[in-house]
Amino acid sequence: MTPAPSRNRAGFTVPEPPARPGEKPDFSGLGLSQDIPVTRPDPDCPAKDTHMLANALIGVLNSEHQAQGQWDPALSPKTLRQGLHVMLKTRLYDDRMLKLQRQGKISFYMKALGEEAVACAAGMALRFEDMLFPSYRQQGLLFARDRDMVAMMTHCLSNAKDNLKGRQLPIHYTWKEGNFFSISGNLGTQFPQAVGWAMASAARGEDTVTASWVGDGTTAEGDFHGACTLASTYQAPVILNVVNNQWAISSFAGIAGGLNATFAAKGIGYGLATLRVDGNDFLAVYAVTRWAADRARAGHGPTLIEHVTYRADAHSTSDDPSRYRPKEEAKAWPLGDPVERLKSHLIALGEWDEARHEALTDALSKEVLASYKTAESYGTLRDGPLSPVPSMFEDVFVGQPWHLRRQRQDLGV
Amino acid sequence: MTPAPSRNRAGFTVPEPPARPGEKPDFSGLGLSQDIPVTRPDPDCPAKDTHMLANALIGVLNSEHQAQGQWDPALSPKTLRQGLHVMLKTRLYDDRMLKLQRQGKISFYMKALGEEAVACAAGMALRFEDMLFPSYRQQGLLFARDRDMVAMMTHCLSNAKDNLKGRQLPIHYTWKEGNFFSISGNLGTQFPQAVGWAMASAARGEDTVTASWVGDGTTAEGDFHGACTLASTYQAPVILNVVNNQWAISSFAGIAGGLNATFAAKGIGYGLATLRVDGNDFLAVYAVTRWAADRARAGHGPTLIEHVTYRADAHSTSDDPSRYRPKEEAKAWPLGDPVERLKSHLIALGEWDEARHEALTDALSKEVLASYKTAESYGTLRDGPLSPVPSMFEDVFVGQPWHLRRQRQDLGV
Amino acid sequence: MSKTARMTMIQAINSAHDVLLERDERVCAFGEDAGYFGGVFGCTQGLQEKYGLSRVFDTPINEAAIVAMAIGMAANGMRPIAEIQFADYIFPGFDQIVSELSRLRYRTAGAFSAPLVLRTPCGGGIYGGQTHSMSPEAFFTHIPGLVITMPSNPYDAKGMLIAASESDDPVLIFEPKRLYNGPFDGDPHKPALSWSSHEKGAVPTGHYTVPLGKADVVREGTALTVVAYGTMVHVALESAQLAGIDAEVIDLRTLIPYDIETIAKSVNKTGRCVVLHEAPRTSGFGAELMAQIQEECFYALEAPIKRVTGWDTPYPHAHEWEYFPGQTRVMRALKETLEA
Amino acid sequence: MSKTARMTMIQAINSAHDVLLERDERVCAFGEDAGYFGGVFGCTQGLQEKYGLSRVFDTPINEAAIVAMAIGMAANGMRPIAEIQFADYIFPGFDQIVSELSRLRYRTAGAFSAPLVLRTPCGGGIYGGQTHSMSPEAFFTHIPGLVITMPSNPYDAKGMLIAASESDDPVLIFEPKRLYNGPFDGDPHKPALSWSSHEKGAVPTGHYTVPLGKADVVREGTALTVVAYGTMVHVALESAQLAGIDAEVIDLRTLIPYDIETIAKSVNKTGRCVVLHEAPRTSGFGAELMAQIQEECFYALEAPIKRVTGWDTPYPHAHEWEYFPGQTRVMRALKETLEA
Ligand SMILES: Cc1ncc(C[n+]2csc(CCOP(=O)(O)OP(=O)(O)O)c2C)c(N)n1
Ligand SMILES: Cc1ncc(C[n+]2csc(CCOP(=O)(O)OP(=O)(O)O)c2C)c(N)n1
Ligand SMILES: [Mg+2]
Ligand SMILES: [Mg+2]
Repeated sequence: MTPAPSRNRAGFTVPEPPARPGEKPDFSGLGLSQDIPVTRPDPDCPAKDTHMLANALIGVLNSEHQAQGQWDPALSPKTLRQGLHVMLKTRLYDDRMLKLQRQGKISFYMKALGEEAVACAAGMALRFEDMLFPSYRQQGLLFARDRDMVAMMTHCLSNAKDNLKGRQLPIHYTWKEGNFFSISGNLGTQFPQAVGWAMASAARGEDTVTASWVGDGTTAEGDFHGACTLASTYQAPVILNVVNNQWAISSFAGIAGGLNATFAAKGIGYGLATLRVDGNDFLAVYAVTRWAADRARAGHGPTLIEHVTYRADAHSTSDDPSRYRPKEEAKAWPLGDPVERLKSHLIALGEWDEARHEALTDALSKEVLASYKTAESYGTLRDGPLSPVPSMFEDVFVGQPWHLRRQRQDLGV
Repeated sequence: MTPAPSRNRAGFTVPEPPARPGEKPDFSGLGLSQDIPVTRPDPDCPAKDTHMLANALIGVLNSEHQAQGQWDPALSPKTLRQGLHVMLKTRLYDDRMLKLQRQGKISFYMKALGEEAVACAAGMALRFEDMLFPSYRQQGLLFARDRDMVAMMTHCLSNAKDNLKGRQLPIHYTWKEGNFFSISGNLGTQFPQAVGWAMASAARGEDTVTASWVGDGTTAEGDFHGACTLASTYQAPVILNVVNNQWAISSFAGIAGGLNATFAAKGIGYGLATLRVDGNDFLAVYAVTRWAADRARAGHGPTLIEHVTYRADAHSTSDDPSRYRPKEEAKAWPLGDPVERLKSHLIALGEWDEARHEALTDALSKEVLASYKTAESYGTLRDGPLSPVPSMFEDVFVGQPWHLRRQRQDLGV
Repeated sequence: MSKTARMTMIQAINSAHDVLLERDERVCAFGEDAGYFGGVFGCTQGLQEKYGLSRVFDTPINEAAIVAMAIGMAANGMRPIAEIQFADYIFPGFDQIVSELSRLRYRTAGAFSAPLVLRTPCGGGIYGGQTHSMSPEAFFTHIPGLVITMPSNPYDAKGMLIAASESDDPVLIFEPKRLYNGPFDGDPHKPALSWSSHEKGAVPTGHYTVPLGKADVVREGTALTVVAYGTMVHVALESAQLAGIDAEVIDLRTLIPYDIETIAKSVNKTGRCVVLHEAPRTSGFGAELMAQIQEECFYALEAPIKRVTGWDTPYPHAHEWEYFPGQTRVMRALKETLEA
Repeated sequence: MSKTARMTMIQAINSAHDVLLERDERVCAFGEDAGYFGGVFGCTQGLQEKYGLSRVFDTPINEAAIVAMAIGMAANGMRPIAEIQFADYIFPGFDQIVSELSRLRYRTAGAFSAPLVLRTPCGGGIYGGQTHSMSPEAFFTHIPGLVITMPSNPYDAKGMLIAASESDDPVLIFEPKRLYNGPFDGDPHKPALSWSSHEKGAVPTGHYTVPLGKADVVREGTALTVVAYGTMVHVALESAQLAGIDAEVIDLRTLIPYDIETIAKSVNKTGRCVVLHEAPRTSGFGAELMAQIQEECFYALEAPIKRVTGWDTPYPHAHEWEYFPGQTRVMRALKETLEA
């Protein structure tokens, strides 16, 4: 029946999150649970065989802290402990860096609190030769690849040892030797670049895979669409990850269209393989990443993965989330905390205990602090030493054309 | 089973069309047929109830020229004859304009041959107050709204009576009084603008609907994604049409990712209502447009429609399709010709015959020719008269700032 | 004229929105985080609560879509004011601005137009690194059909935003974020200044406009002319003061169409001119000003026109103050021009 | 040096691709319709057949994605040459160019770079209307980190494309489409000229380079200096001839970094200068040249530097020849500058 034409009095809709400051957190609308087992197609299946997974939630760890179902990657206790180590290291590093920012030692910082599994598990599931095009919240990849922490800190301090010569805002890491691309401040730009990188690898017949990450909010950018289109057309060996941590800065995922479809479902329209995973479940993230990597490596093309997680702290040190969401939201998050969940799993396996956990925390805290002492000894943004001033005019071009030479001279350096 | 990691020897894929010049046209891969009846959900249904239609093909006219199935709009013979009239007018207009371009009377032209139903049926199914944001191949909308043909031609001639003062390439019509937005030469830009227009209408509580059109190739642009995202987030009363005529210029729909999913399926990831229709079936296009308009008008939000059709002639007068596709492709197109199909339907209904068809063709040809004579009497691009030269400096701004005044004076006008 | 109050530039911009939303129901405001939160700098804070969700709202993170939506709305009778969160992020929307916004009136011979305002914070001085520091105004000055502005103080910021929204032309407003909370004279080592004691921090609470296209001679002088806009106006004033040079300082305010009359009158008087901007030097807006001034005032010029600008590099993070065209460099240019 | 053959600009560009694809397996070429069809102007015609689908191929219609894909490939060791079908359509890719391509080497302190070539046909004179006629080069000259070029003839077009592809910097090449099939001196009423009888239509069939950053003095003279590039070089030559003025005409060829030495030397000699471009006047690249020339040559200048340019309007369809800075306007400027 055709509805009677009526005045569209509703105007347009502006979506609102379920709860604002002072209100009770409410994630019931998301229908999330840790206990639904989901089937696992073969990584060489036709893309359409994965499309039902765009609306599911792939999980391994259930609420009893047991690994279950077809997606269980069956990791050794050693690997699991390594995962815990990497996530905890990320978290403790973040904590320290936040403090430093508060003390004015670094100009800016962004934490990954609550979503460490997304980067750490992916970093471990991929090969070292696989290329990473992260956004600013995947520092966990660096820890997974055992990046020298002092080097990370000297970058954030913008001091004379910063491998980026003080040119970039903190946390915009570059680590070429670690196959970690440069982080841009511009959202989403790296997504289609990653496809280009993957195509070049494929053209040379290499079996490396390229992976990239964007946030839920960033999926709205044109570059997200460009990347999916390129990946689809050329069937590039690329893994396109959407980290749906529920929030952009102050705007919730609904402003990016997230109330009307999952972010994984966007892949359906490009014929990409699509997976939606519990992003706070280390094992599940590991499993889907490995699945997508195997698929790409074997020449079966790209995968879009949505990681459902929650940004448990502020967007950045410039943000104050208490102004736009209930303070208790992180605690109410139905998928829990990734560190706690992996820890509980290891304990349930008999492969971990509180004492070891405390010891690890302690050791890592000390490592972070010692690293910082070293890094700071090379200088800080405020007090220097910085990269020499003339370096400011380098690397714009390979050489230094006359106008830059003159400008350098004009500055008297 | 995880496939054994192997060297990705395939490189990346560059899709190729089924047939190139000299080869046999082959559309079997598209799985198109005129005879599959498809169910019709209510226009106020949840968007997801339409998602199976993204992979179907909504049709009304079967190969026996009968209207069938739930989507039959049950149009009166008069309306059907009007549809035939409008499509034929479009076609004859196109033919004439092509000749004029070949004679050097106009600088450029683009025909809609073979896909007239897409614009003509939509134009008739919408209300006159509904706003249109077309691409360059929906001239049929103008005929459906009975735009003065002389005015269309004076525009294409860029003469002194051109309502656009000679500023635009031919066929980039603007007709404000007809609620027909300006056509841009830049692909896809109008798609998100249409959403903004629709939001303004909705904000005022009007019950008009806004419709926009892009081609299959254009779906790759970031603006396509921007439009779908805006439409989804704000649930704007907008109809987003993709005219999949199988070709961009020389690149086939596969280069836009069309081998891996339908274009309608792109709507799924935004939670839009999605319909895929036989674009050469006047009745079906009419029906889906009305469905989407009813839905939007009643406040139930946006719809993405893919019209499956075939661009039977060159991309534009600058193009030579024989260089990249078989000459006989149009004839092999499984969904036939929209004019022929509606004509046959009317004949089957006993509401039309060859003699009337010939008479109509004759009358329209004469109308086109007479209009052209009149239009040409107002001038041509080559011989003038054109809009007065000083008009070139107008409408950049509301007023004429000093720099433009000086430039005009500098030109001595 | 209504009451005045002391306002920061942020408060003044907020107040302009408030006045406009109140007076004209066609006005709406949106942008990334501009709705509930009120913008990352607070320029639209409190306005969603006051005017409702459909007048002040958040947008998806797609600057092209933001501009396009604004165009569609403006063409359909509304008066949108869209915020681009940082000027560095305006480029995904560049095509909609160049190819669509700027030309709509022209290509439709006046049938359609898009009278809207795009506001965006620009400039460095907050250790924002290369992606939170750009001054991209010059790109936009090369696009026929756009009014381009950059206010340097709360009074102008409010008056120009109201004028922009009431204008029938599309207007871009670049807001130097370093000035949001106080004037900045180019010396990062001084304690932060505040608008509360600045003449231009006294802002009428109600409706008023500052005309577009009119420069402001903020310091009269005879020795030479300094043409500046945005943050550099304050640097110019302080540098002239410190150097003890009787400079005439012009705050351009509107870049397109620029106030050639005021500039030419001044340069014809002083015979010397220095142009300042924070943006990179090559093909910066200073080049246009210099080109036009030398055409206009050639026979009055006693020295080459100099420019002091950002360097032709991305805006570096650590070397912010070596990049920023501060007092030392400005003073040197003033002296050299005076002595040339 | 290898054999030469008569080539149009299109053939020369095609030949450059061919040489590059043949010599260096890292080179690939792509763009909308650039694969099977060989580009809407034929610049890559026949190359997919010769080098295969994965070296020369079609892209989706998304200029941002084209640039981004090229960046990713270049960063990963390839040497992509991407075609943007018309310069008017480069703007969806503007963000990737400004924010990414131009800064990759800088922001990574040299760890990553994207040595690629973006080619795109620009300019009017073919009744292309506002969306097939733009000369947007000035926008790009304001972006630190890009080499910007515009050849004016087949010899340079090939040699510069090879040099660009072999350069480790990202290079943009704006190709004046009006010159593709023959030189054009600004008189649309004359029969079309052909490259076959033009000195610069003789092109080596093999590998050679034309250095980037070097202007070409295409006519020596003492009365005044004309700085031009692209189509305007031919207009300048013909106008000087017709006006009987002993002009020195400089074909800039590379806009960034521009050859200030050659320009300054000439202006210091002649004392007079006219700058030409087809793009709109305000903030066009002419402004930069004028600003720098007056800084550099102030004391040698005997007259204001003049510019002859397109108007500050979109490129109109019907009034193409009233828009185009043709011989009449150029001659007048030459005379006025000479007599000033
Ligand atoms: C092109 C662009 N627009 C806007 C911004 C400002 N900005 C930085 S982060 C951010 C929110 C991103 O949210 P999301 O993609 O969900 O990532 P998350 O921070 O949650 O990881 C915004 C709007 C930017 N950096 N780049
Ligand atoms: C932004 C932009 N890029 C490229 C072009 C050049 N161009 C004009 S039409 C066209 C093909 C469009 O194909 P499609 O969207 O399928 O529409 P159709 O012509 O088939 O109706 C191209 C590439 C353009 N006009 N705008
Ligand atoms: Mg997020
Ligand atoms: Mg098409």
